Amino acid sequence: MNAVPESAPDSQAAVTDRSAHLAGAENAVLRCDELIAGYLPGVNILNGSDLYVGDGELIGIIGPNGAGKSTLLKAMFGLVNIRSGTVLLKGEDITNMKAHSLVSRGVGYVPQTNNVFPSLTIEENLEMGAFQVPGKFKERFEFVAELFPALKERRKQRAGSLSGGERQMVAMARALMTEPSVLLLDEPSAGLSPKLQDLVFIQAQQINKAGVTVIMVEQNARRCLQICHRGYVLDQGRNAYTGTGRELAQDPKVIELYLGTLAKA
Amino acid sequence: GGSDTAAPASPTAASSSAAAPAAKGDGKLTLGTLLPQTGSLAFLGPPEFAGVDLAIKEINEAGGVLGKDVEKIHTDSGDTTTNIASQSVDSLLAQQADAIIGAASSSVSESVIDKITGAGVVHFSPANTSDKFTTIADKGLYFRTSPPDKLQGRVLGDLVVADGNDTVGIMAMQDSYGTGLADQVAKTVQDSGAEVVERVDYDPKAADFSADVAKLKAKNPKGIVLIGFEETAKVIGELIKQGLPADKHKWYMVDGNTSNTNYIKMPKGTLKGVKGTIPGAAAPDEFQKKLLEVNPDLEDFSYAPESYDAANLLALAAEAAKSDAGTDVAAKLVEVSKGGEKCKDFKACNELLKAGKDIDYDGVSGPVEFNDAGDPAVATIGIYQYGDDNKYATKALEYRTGNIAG
Amino acid sequence: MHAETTKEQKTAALAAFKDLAREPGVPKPDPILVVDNVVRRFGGLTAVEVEHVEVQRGSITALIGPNGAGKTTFFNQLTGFDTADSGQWTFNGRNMNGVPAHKVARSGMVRTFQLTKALSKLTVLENMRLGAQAQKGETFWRALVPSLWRGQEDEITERAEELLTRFKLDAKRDDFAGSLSGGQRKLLEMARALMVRPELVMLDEPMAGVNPALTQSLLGHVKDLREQGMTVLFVEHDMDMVRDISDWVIVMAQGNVIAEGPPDTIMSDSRVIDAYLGAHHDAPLSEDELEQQLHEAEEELVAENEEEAKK
Amino acid sequence: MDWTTIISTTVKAAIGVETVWYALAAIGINIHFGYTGLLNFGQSAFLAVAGYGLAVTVTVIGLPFWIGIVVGLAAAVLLALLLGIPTLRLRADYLAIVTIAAAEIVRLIFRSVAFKDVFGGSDGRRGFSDGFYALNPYPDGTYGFGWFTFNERVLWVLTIGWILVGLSCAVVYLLMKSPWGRVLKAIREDEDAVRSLGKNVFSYKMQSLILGGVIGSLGGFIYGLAYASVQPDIFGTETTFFAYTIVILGGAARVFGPVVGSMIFWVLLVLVNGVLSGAVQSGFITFMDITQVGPFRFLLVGLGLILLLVYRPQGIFGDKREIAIDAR
Amino acid sequence: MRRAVIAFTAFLGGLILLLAAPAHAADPEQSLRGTLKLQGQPVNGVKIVVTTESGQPVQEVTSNAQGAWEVPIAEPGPYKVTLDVGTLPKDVEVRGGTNVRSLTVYEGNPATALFALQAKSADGAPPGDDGASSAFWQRAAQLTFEGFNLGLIIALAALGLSLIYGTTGLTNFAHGELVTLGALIAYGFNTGIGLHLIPAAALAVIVAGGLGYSQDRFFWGQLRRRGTGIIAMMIISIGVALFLRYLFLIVFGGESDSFVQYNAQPGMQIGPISAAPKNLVAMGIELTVLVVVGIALLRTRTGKAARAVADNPALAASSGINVDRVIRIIWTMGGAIAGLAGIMLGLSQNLKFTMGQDLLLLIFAGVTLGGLGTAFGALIGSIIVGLFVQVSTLWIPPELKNVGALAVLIIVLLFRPQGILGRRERIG
Ligand SMILES: Nc1ncnc2c1ncn2[C@@H]1O[C@H](COP(=O)(O)OP(=O)(O)OP(=O)(O)O)[C@@H](O)[C@H]1O
Ligand SMILES: Nc1ncnc2c1ncn2[C@@H]1O[C@H](COP(=O)(O)OP(=O)(O)OP(=O)(O)O)[C@@H](O)[C@H]1O
Ligand SMILES: [Mg+2]
Ligand SMILES: [Mg+2]
Repeated sequence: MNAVPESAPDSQAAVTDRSAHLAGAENAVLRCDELIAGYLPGVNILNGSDLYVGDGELIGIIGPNGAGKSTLLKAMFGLVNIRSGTVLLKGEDITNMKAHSLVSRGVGYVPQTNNVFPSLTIEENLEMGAFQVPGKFKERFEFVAELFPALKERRKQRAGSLSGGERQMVAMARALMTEPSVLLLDEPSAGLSPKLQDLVFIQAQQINKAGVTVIMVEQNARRCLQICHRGYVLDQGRNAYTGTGRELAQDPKVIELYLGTLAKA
Repeated sequence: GGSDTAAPASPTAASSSAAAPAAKGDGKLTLGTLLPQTGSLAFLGPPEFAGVDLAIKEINEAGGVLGKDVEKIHTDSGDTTTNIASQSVDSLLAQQADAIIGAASSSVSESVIDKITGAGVVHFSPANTSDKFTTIADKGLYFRTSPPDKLQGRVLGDLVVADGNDTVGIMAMQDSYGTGLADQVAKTVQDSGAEVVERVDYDPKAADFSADVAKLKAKNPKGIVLIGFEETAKVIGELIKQGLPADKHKWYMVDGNTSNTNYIKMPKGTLKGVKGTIPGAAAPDEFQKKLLEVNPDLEDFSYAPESYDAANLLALAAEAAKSDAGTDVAAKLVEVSKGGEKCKDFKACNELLKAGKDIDYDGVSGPVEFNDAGDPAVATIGIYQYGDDNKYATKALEYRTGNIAG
Repeated sequence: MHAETTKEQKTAALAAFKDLAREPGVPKPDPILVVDNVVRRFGGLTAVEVEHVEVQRGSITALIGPNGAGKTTFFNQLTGFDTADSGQWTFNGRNMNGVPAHKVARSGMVRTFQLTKALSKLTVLENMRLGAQAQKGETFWRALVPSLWRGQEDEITERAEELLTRFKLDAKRDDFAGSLSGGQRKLLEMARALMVRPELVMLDEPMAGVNPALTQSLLGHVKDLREQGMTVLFVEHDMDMVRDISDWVIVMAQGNVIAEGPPDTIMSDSRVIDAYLGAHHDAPLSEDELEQQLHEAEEELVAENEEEAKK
Repeated sequence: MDWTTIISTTVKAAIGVETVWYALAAIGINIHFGYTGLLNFGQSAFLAVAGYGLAVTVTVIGLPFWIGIVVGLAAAVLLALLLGIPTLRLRADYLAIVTIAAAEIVRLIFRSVAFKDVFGGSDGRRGFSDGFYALNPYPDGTYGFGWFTFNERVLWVLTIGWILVGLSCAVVYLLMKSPWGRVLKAIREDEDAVRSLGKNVFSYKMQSLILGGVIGSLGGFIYGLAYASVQPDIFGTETTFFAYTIVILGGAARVFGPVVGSMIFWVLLVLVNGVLSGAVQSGFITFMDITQVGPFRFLLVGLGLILLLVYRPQGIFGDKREIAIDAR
Repeated sequence: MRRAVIAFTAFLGGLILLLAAPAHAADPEQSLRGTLKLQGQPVNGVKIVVTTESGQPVQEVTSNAQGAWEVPIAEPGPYKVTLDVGTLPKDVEVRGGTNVRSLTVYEGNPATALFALQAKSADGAPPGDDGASSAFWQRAAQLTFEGFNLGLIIALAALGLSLIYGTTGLTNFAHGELVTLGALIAYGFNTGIGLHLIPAAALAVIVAGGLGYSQDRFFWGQLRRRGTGIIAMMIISIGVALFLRYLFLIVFGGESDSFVQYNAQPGMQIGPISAAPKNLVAMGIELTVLVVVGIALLRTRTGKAARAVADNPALAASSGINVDRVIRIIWTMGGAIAGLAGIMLGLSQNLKFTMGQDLLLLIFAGVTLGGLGTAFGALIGSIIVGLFVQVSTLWIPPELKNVGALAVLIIVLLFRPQGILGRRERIG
């Protein structure tokens, strides 16, 4: 595991006590309580993470590499076995529910890696995105094609031959095909050109404005914290800090440990 | 196998000079079988087991050997691909088998002959045809009642020529049985003045035989000799499809595929007039009825007579030797097979033996006379002909008897 | 500019670049890599069509360009992982086209992969050790006699451990590489390439997905590489990083090199801004800008909706 | 039921000739598949060329035994080269099919009528083992105690066989601990990554193919010498499949996996047979007759294989973590 | 010495046999004989001279009204038989030219000497090169047809394999047994219940599909859920193959058998090809199924979902695809198609418990040649394999016909490592 923040999180943004979580989570759209999950038998990656998202909220999750951010998303989405704890979606218990049934409940997800179908064409990839609403394919396709014009030009190209950034576009576009009401994004901006990174953040914000609840994991932490309503800092499978985006972005501890000073220069 | 006198020329002489371990009979004759329950020859297993079972049943009904019932232990020889014969032999030897009847495949027999004869146990195959066994180092313990291919090949070859087929095509299964027989037929046919226009050795496991038949068809032979086992039904389907039916070309078959069960689903008259040769001095009809009493599910009867004879000969040899030890039995096997009063089953033969007479067992598969190498020396071949119902008449057209070696 | 990190090599590099023309394909005083007319087409698509480009020895050169510009494909051609349709290139004066990938690496030109290639069922440490060159124990016969390679192995291990600590992977050293997170894989990929001790290291988006705090500390390491005399060529979309460490920037778009120059010049180049950086190439957005952008976007959206309504 | 027989045959099977030569074949496969990730389904061809190399040299050409061994080994190396040049570029699953194909070609040629004069057709060749038994230091007789006895010939084969198994294991152990082995394991995971680190992947794969093939070919010698004959059909795909089964049983990429796997495999085969036929013979089992024991045994072997892999997919020695990494 | 013993024994045996079997006693020892015929008509009055090997005359005879002649031989051994060409009718000659036959007479058996007679033709030579080359082309045409015939059966079997491989990544070594299973079920309906083959086959395909479904529902699906790796699954499939194969052996027996109908159907001549009607119908069915399934996979939603699942099951699930359901559909189809392939194979060949296993290698070769996991690849690859198996016998002995097909597989992959329709993955 990564180095633990040496001092206990004691700055103003440090909120690891459960009461705050419980209070906030009351009417949450999606909430996780004390999740424990992992891949290998006997090794827990998540060690009791709490998280909630209110309706129409945009949540950012940041943290060092290997903290368990992706695992948290996967666990919520039924792709990693949850060992204990619960996940509730609009009050319904969805712990360990199959991913495809979550999709029909309006949850969308963009994985961090392996996020396209390599042997399918771009168009087919997007078709798969709209698998449960085939009727809407045309309309949605026009929508995402406008966002990423490169995709429309190449609609017949197999995703396996795309460049890293192009794949990332396909992955993002695929998730947008269903018009989800809750969207989980795992590092959507990674590998994209600055111009497109902007687009992704703006889009995330816009989608959110349109009423979609968004949870976003980002290593482009500063940008993420700028646009999100609230943020979580995850370390070693636990929430290390939570707070509003602005609070976290200005917390010196968070800056030192997780944000770095480079971008500030 | 090679007797000690015959062996020195063979390359394995060194190990054959060792005498077989001292015999240690326990008074009870135990016959082990090493026959295919699995593998590519699995279809040969049931008739062979039935042959042995029938013989032992009759032997025990007649009072057994040395006053005790003969015990049988059946094991699986598999085929060469599965490699379990050796384990089976281990278990037979551990259970004090005095003689082992098997294996069907020459290759399997070869792989275990050292082990069996090394333990002083008789190795008796009902089906091995490879000529290697004539000279193999076997300590005088290897015998076989296998169908005498050389004679059968000669008889069949002569039959083909006598029927006036001046051009002959041969379809032979590619193994030691098929190629051995095919060689003999081809030689006879050619010597007699007819021409073998095509010979196709086919892989019996092939998914289909159309190419093989097409090759034959290109030469349009008058007579077609089919040498193989039950896969012949597939070959026949192909012959008919490609326009070489039995009413335009004369077909000939051998003991491996002259069957009364394999072709009955074919349209009436498909095999009409087809001739086949089967070793044995009597129509197998009667014998097959008896086999069906032992195993009512039998569909194929290949090598059942040879297996039956093997068990009977072993029992008689044990009686003659008054011992059940492998080496003693082996020493008497040649004697009971020839030169004495003729008898046809264990009961009759045993009575003659008890009366102190020299006997000559004549089996279902033929007169079975062993030469010193443990190979059958004399045989009778019956020639049968198929009728409209795709079965062959129980009465043979003719029998031919002769020395196998020639 | 970052006076505190300016060291000997850096000054040398900067000096070398000082008087160069800011145009694509400009010759460098001491190029380690010279590329001519490399073309790679996939069906109708021309992924790479580079007329001429040179990489200065001992410098840190950034290769930037929009997604699908052909950067990775370009790397693939140079390192022997794909065969170019035409063109040729020299490394240290040696002609390298048609040379198989492993020979390219051995000659001192090592690349990392954008989509990481962790050796899943080897531990992190073994992954690292694999990178070391000229290992005695890697020839069959010598491998049979441990005493012949033990000493060297220990050295390698030591070096590997140092690097791992640097890349914050030391805690994971005995875990299977397959169990690493996305970012950790990136780190491992880069650390492993450094184990080769290449002359020229070609990093394909090394920091995408790596935590910014860690990125920052690793930049120092990359600069050290230059001090050790290594040449670094890297693809990156993180402009902060490009600005911070690169001495020279090459811009690709649609397979062509469209611009070259020092970072500051490049980032104010209008073509680059159009094709690549977009509206806010500089620094993160301030709150106001953000608001404004959002506003604009919203307006756009409204306009769109109206348009749609008209239809 | 005759438990002594069942136990004695079982114990003998555990160290018997089949165990030895299957173990050698499996050690070879373990190098190919377990360590290098080469899905070589043509292992039986290596056994075949070695066995036939020996047999043909001694019986057809008439050269001494030792030259036969050298020819056999050379044939295995040559086969590895011939097989490797076209196939080592292929993706794992393609390689599997191509190697099966190559092995079948080898077998079909050995058993063909066209080459009967050289290879002996479907009967194969025999009579080449005298040179080997001439070296036998054990005087004639039986060795062992009680029911646990072998004659001098078997004992000699077993001695040599187990020495070879031991040596092969030692070589595998040393190699796989070394940087050389590390490269192989890395190739198994991702060739391109290894290539990017300056290793000649093709050369290592070829070395692996040759090494595994040569060790497998030792199995071919043991088989040929123990049975004093070589026959083509033993070298079919079944042999390779069983060897794979053995590797997985023991645990892939474990030094002793193949050896233990081979012992377990043969013990199971013999034990099941013994118990089944015992039970049928003494009337405990009535739903089948004795001639069905053979097929039933293989049926149980199939079932056992399934259950073992379901409940212990990593094999006896395997590491569960490794399996979990790439679970799909 | 030894020979003497054998000879004596044989003599003794023969003697005793003669005494024992009166049927044979009537035969006068051994003889040389033959019948002379020209186009089915006996030729009489032709002189035949029999001598010993060294030329000692034995006897001369002339053929009788039936064209037959016979010379009793006292001593077994090699003899020479010469036909006196001068005594042949005008315009008649012995085919092949030589009029001497040397053959061995064995004790107690007749030996026949054959002189094939033919009319002297003007140019003397029987149909020469021309006939041979037309026979060659006719055979080539027949083999091409057979290649398609076999290739389509392989393709059908391969399609099932390819579907399952393509969707789950499982290299199913038990696929051969699924092929056998279909054939045996149809056989059961056909002979057991006595249904005509056509309804029996239809039923069997449905049952095979159902079994495919249950296999996944109760077995492979459970394994996936447990996270069993694909290599482990592959080995498990070897276990399943063993299990099923020997189950078939126990239930069905080791012999081969055939369906009640369409057995040994006579062929009809279509141009240079002879084909049984059942082959043509079967090929039609096979082609239809292949094309329909292939297109369905490319065009339908489920087909695309199947390919998506193949690529990345987790992502497929994230896209809202019910992965288990898709895999189950594929298994059902795969099972049904494999069953159909088995029935077609049984129709054109015979049924045996190893029938699928014997075809498996060719199936794999076809799938691989075409490119793993692509439906049309399986079709093209299999047909190439089928063609090579058959057509290569023009030049190589038929026993080695699989060698041709397998060699072509290796050669093609040498130039296209990803198979004919397969696509290379991008690096980096
Ligand atoms: N498939 C896996 N098998 C075993 N362990 C895994 C697996 N994936 C991740 N891990 C472990 O879980 C931990 C958390 O991984 P995760 O991917 O959630 O990190 P992350 O916070 O998303 O990091 P990053 O920012 O680098 O993507 C890592 O330390 C890694 O070791
Ligand atoms: N094997 C291939 N077949 C077809 N097109 C390909 C193939 N490989 C790459 N391309 C195309 O070539 C172009 C260049 O790809 P490349 O990966 O080099 O881009 P890149 O500059 O690295 O982009 P990114 O920044 O997104 O990684 C892309 O449009 C890609 O779709
Ligand atoms: Mg992550
Ligand atoms: Mg790229």
